Amino acid sequence: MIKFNLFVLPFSLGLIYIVYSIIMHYYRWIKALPALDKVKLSTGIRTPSKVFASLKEIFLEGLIHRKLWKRNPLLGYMHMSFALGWFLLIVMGNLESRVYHGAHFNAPYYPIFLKFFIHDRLVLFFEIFTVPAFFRFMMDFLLLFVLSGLVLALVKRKQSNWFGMKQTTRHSLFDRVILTCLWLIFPMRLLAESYTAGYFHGGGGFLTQNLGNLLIAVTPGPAELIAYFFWWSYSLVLGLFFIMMPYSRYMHIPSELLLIVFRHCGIQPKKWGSAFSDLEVYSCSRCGVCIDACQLNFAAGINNIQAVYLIRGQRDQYIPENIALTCMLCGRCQEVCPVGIKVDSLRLIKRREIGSGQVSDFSYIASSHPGFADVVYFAGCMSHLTPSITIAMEGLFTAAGVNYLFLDRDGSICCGRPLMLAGKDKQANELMEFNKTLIRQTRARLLVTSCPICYKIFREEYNLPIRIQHHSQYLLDLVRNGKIPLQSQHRKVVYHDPCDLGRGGNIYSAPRELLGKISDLLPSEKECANALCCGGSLGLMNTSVQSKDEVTRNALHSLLEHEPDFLVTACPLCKKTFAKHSGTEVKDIAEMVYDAIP
Amino acid sequence: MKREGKKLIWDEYQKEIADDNYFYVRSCVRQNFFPGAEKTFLRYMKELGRNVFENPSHTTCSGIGYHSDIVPFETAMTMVARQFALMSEAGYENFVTSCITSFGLYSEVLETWHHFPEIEEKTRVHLKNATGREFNKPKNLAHASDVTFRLRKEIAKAGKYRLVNQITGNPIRVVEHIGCHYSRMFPSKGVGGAEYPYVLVGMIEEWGGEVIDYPERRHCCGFGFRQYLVKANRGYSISASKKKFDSMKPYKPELILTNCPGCPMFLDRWQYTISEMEGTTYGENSQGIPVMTYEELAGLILGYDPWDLGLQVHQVPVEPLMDKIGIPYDPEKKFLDKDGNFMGKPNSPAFLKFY
Amino acid sequence: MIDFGYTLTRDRQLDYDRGDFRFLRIVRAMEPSLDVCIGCGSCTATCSAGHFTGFNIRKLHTLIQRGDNETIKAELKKCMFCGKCQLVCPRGVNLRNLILAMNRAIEQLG
Amino acid sequence: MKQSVIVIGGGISGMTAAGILALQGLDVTLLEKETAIGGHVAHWDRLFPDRKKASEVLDFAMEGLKKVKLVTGVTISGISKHDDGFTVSTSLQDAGCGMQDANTTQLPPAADHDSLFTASAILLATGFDLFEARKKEEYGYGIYNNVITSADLEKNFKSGKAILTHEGKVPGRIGIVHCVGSRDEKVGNLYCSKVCCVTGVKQAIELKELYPASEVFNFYMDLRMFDRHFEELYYEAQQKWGVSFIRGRLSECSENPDGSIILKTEDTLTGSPLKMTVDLLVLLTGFVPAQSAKTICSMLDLKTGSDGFVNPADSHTKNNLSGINGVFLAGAVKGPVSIQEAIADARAAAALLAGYIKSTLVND
Repeated sequence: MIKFNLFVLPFSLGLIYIVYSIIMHYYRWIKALPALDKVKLSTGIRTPSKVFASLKEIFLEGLIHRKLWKRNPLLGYMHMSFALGWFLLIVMGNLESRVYHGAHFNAPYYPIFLKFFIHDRLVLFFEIFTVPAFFRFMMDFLLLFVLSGLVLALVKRKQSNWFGMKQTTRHSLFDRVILTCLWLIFPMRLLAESYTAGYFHGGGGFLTQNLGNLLIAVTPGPAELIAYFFWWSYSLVLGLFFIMMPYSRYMHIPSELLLIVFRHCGIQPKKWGSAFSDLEVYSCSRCGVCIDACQLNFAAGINNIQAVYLIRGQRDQYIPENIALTCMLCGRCQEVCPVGIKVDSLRLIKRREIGSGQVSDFSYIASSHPGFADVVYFAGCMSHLTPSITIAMEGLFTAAGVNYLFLDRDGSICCGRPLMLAGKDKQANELMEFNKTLIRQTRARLLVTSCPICYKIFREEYNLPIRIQHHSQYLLDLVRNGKIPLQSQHRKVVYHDPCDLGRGGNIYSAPRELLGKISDLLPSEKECANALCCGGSLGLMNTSVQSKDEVTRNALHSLLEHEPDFLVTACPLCKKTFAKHSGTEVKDIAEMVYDAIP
Repeated sequence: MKREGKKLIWDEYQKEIADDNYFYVRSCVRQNFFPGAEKTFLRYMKELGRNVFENPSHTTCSGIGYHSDIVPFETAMTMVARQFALMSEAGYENFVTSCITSFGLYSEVLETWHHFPEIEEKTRVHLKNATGREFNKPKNLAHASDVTFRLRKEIAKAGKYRLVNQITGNPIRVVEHIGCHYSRMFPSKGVGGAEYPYVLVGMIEEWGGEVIDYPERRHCCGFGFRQYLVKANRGYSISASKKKFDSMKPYKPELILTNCPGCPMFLDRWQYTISEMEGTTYGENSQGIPVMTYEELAGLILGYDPWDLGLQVHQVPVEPLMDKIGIPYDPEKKFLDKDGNFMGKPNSPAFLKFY
Repeated sequence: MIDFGYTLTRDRQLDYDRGDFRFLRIVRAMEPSLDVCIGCGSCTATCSAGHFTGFNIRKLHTLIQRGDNETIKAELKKCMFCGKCQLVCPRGVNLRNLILAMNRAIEQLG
Repeated sequence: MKQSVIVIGGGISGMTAAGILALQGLDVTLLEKETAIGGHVAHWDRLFPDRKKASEVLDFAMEGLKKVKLVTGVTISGISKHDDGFTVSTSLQDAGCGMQDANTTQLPPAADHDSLFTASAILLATGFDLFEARKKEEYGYGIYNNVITSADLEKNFKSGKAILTHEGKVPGRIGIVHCVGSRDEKVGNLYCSKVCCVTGVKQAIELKELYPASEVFNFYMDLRMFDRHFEELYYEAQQKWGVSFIRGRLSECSENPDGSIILKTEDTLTGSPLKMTVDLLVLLTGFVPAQSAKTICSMLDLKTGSDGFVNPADSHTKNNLSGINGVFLAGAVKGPVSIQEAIADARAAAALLAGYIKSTLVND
């Protein structure tokens, strides 16, 4: 016969509600998957390696919070104490309840409120090695573990910099209410268990028993009633928490689990709002790590448009337009996101909603046959504003004896990515078709571009049957094959990773290897995946020149720390943007290589 | 509007106008456009005791050809020289033109000769070779409207009517339109200059009317030789006139007074054409805004029979205006020729109310 | 109505007093930097679309400031949105957002 | 004998130069045709580009004049040059000719009879006249009630009177026309008056400050923001105050029945003729050579350029020298200058003149 008391009702109702709610959400997300993704999911969960990988990630990221540990141990510990601590409390509590109750099936509330029902005096220090005492010790230990996290969370509100965070998310009123519930759960449990243990002089562990004895001693009044009040409170905050959870950011806990599974099954983000993007939105814990990563925040003081606010807006079904448009799409936030949410694609979805209806008409483009060549060179619109790059590239093609064709010598038909960044994919496709025809007509086997913006879209959207390289890769190949003789100038250089080449194209080593051959490459504070955006991003729609200048100056400050002779980048837009504010000469990697020909 | 300001400008542009003994040259086109106008000028000049001489062998000044890029300037100067020769031969020194474009051309030629005496000499040689004639330059060059302006007070004094609405007692609201070639090229050659010409204003005010200014007052009437003479370009011509009508409409003008051959023609006829093109009419009761030459108006003021003035060939009927002023006329005689025979009557237009 | 063989021509004059400034209000609210244009024309000169056609972005946003929105409706579609214009603007006019804003105005007002 | 100097012209240039010369211990007489000194600056409210009060600039110049003999209300009736200097005869200005400025509190003593002055050197600082806007007939100044000049507007600012239309309404739309009487062959002035552009921008801002809800349009051919902070002021006018700029010269204007003004111009940036109604039209009138300077120039046989302004001996190296020994030039007598430039130029002229008096460096 399972024991029962009225106060378990709030918890039980809450639990029923949350379980129902999670099942409904899961059902909705899975049902909304496109057919192909459903197939991926059903095969994925039957593939042991994928299941194992999912579980591993769930353990490492969901419970241990590995990424946060890497970021800041205190932050990692705080999150781990909550997640792992609570998880273990539930597991341990269940096991402990079985000690007292042999049945295979327990009422769900029973382990949670076990100490209300069981308060024998078994605990003595010398009895520590008995099974119940072990559990009592463990349960108190875990409670202390969670409470330590709670203390840290309170400290973080005031001293976020200790946790490696300059700014934390500004929460809404509802968020604060449920946060209070969450924070109250464990103190309530502590007080309820302690009073009970103190009143009955037993049943508690090293923490609850001693605290209970102390509390009974110092607080007058009917201890039994006080204990009962706290049990009610404990149940109520738990119940409240569960009922509010589906509407709150804490829904990220169950959502992230499914997201991890989805990802391991190979389900990809879509161009439009989908089950996947919805799941990503629910998986955001609003930890606020993205806020610190955002240059618009720390360099330009724009602090209301970061990923966390975009996602929150998405969940609230209302995203102010400036949140969608004010973003450089540099990818730094998604690089640091502990949940791995592809924020840029979420933002682009919103931009497509804004921009897709607008019509374009490119019927004026009449293309003639470009001619034939082995290598087709597409400089890109921006390179026309930095002629030193195209001159260097033409010089290098000639020096290497390459049969090349400068496709956009007389001005480009834009690659289409700027349109895409504004959410105008359909319009971009029109331009892409023009360019594809031109590129195919050349019968070239290789497409080289000087612009990372073009490079990214050529790679990801064009579906060209030929090889595509950014000139940093191509030049490295030429050098490796001995087509271009080089002589190091031994000038100190710092390399800036363009967003679309680095985070966007995953090209980090080629430019560095190339620069290593011709100069003395200095390290910089933030490089590779952590590299800063130059501030000139075409993704940024509606920000003042002054704000962009702030971003540029801030990035330059970091890049020029070691006083290089040249600031080298591999993007015409970065070059032009930096040149505006840089006291150090800014060069493209192609210029560097061209200058290094003896 | 500060009248004193305008007066200051008018004072700056005073020109000398001879008082008597004029050698008169006619316009090529006016006798077709407004057949009574020149005749009326000669009539009131005579009645006011002025001597005006005409030589039937005078020709076009060729200004219309010159401004249409058909006649070269050398030819035009020689033509002008011949007119001056006729004047000299008749013993006159005061040259009066009926046509604004002629007036402009004579001014331009005289100005050219003034600055380039060698061109004058060359023209004398051309004229001598071609016709055997010689000439003196006129002592005074005036447009017939200048002369009428000079006599405006005498006309008012001798006049039977004033530009006043008999019923309300209010002055008739008149917009004036000056031909482009009157003072645009040489502001000092026109009474009142180019921006606020006084020549017609003076008459209107002297005769009792009220002049109203409107935004497109300076805009071309729409003749603009190249625009009208080539049919394909006539859309520009009519559009220019329409711009003026639209602009003057809110000021409720009751009469448009002009001093150029082309302007009254187009301001009058285009009102009909516009109405037939798009149904738009101007003026009270869709009757159009009457358009008159200064000679016709002077004739009305002096109490001449409107049908002697040729008002029956106006497109926009003048009868409502005459009713307002209280000028009697016999509608029965409107379409009788000078011998009393019926000339025929035009059909009524679709939109413009015909009297 | 009679066909005379010629017709009234459309007046090329911009009548500011009859201008439709609803476009301008939307655009200016979205991108106030519109106001600091000095008409230098560098945006138009560098324009990728302008390389192929008579597309004149400088003139388009000047026209909406004069209350003429008809030209922009016909012309704005030609923009490829590459952003070169913005890169050369000496006054820092945020041209890409300006174009988005003009597109928005067209969407909203038809 | 070589101790006295006559400064002709009591505008900001003359005042500044006289002050510096007095500081050098010279006996300085300042002759002014008006009954008060201060010149055009005395009628101005605030100055570009920093909106400094014109009266503060004048007060500063006044400070230097304590030891200067001020003779106002006189015209120069003759100048004769002799071996050790000049004799200048003056006659009383006809009563009522002077523009008495009620706001000028410091009224220097006016001369009460014709007199003779001798000096070893003369500084000519006769300044300029404002272009008479009436001459640009098609703009309707003096004819249309709601057409005023920049100088009229400035006087209104200075007097603190509300800037209203003739009909007494707050002007909802205001046009400011640049280059009135400048860069215009039609009035015989080919030169640029230089300061009108920035004045137009300054006044546009001031009008917007007064009436934020009103629209202000500047009609310009070029905006010549030549000096420090001018371009920034232009930027501020656009960005902060929403002043609009339309590139196109006003061709003509006319009056509506309600007294508002219709402007016709070409918006050259769109290539279309443009028509606009404004409630108030401000004409930025430029510089013309001072009428009073013409007689003095003929007395001294000074050379003027085709623009009518006095030519210095050399436009680069001797730009304060007249080419006549002992006659120096300062300020707008040589052509359009800003107040800042006039002050600097007057100081330079005074320095050269003092040197001349002390028979040192300059001896042309």
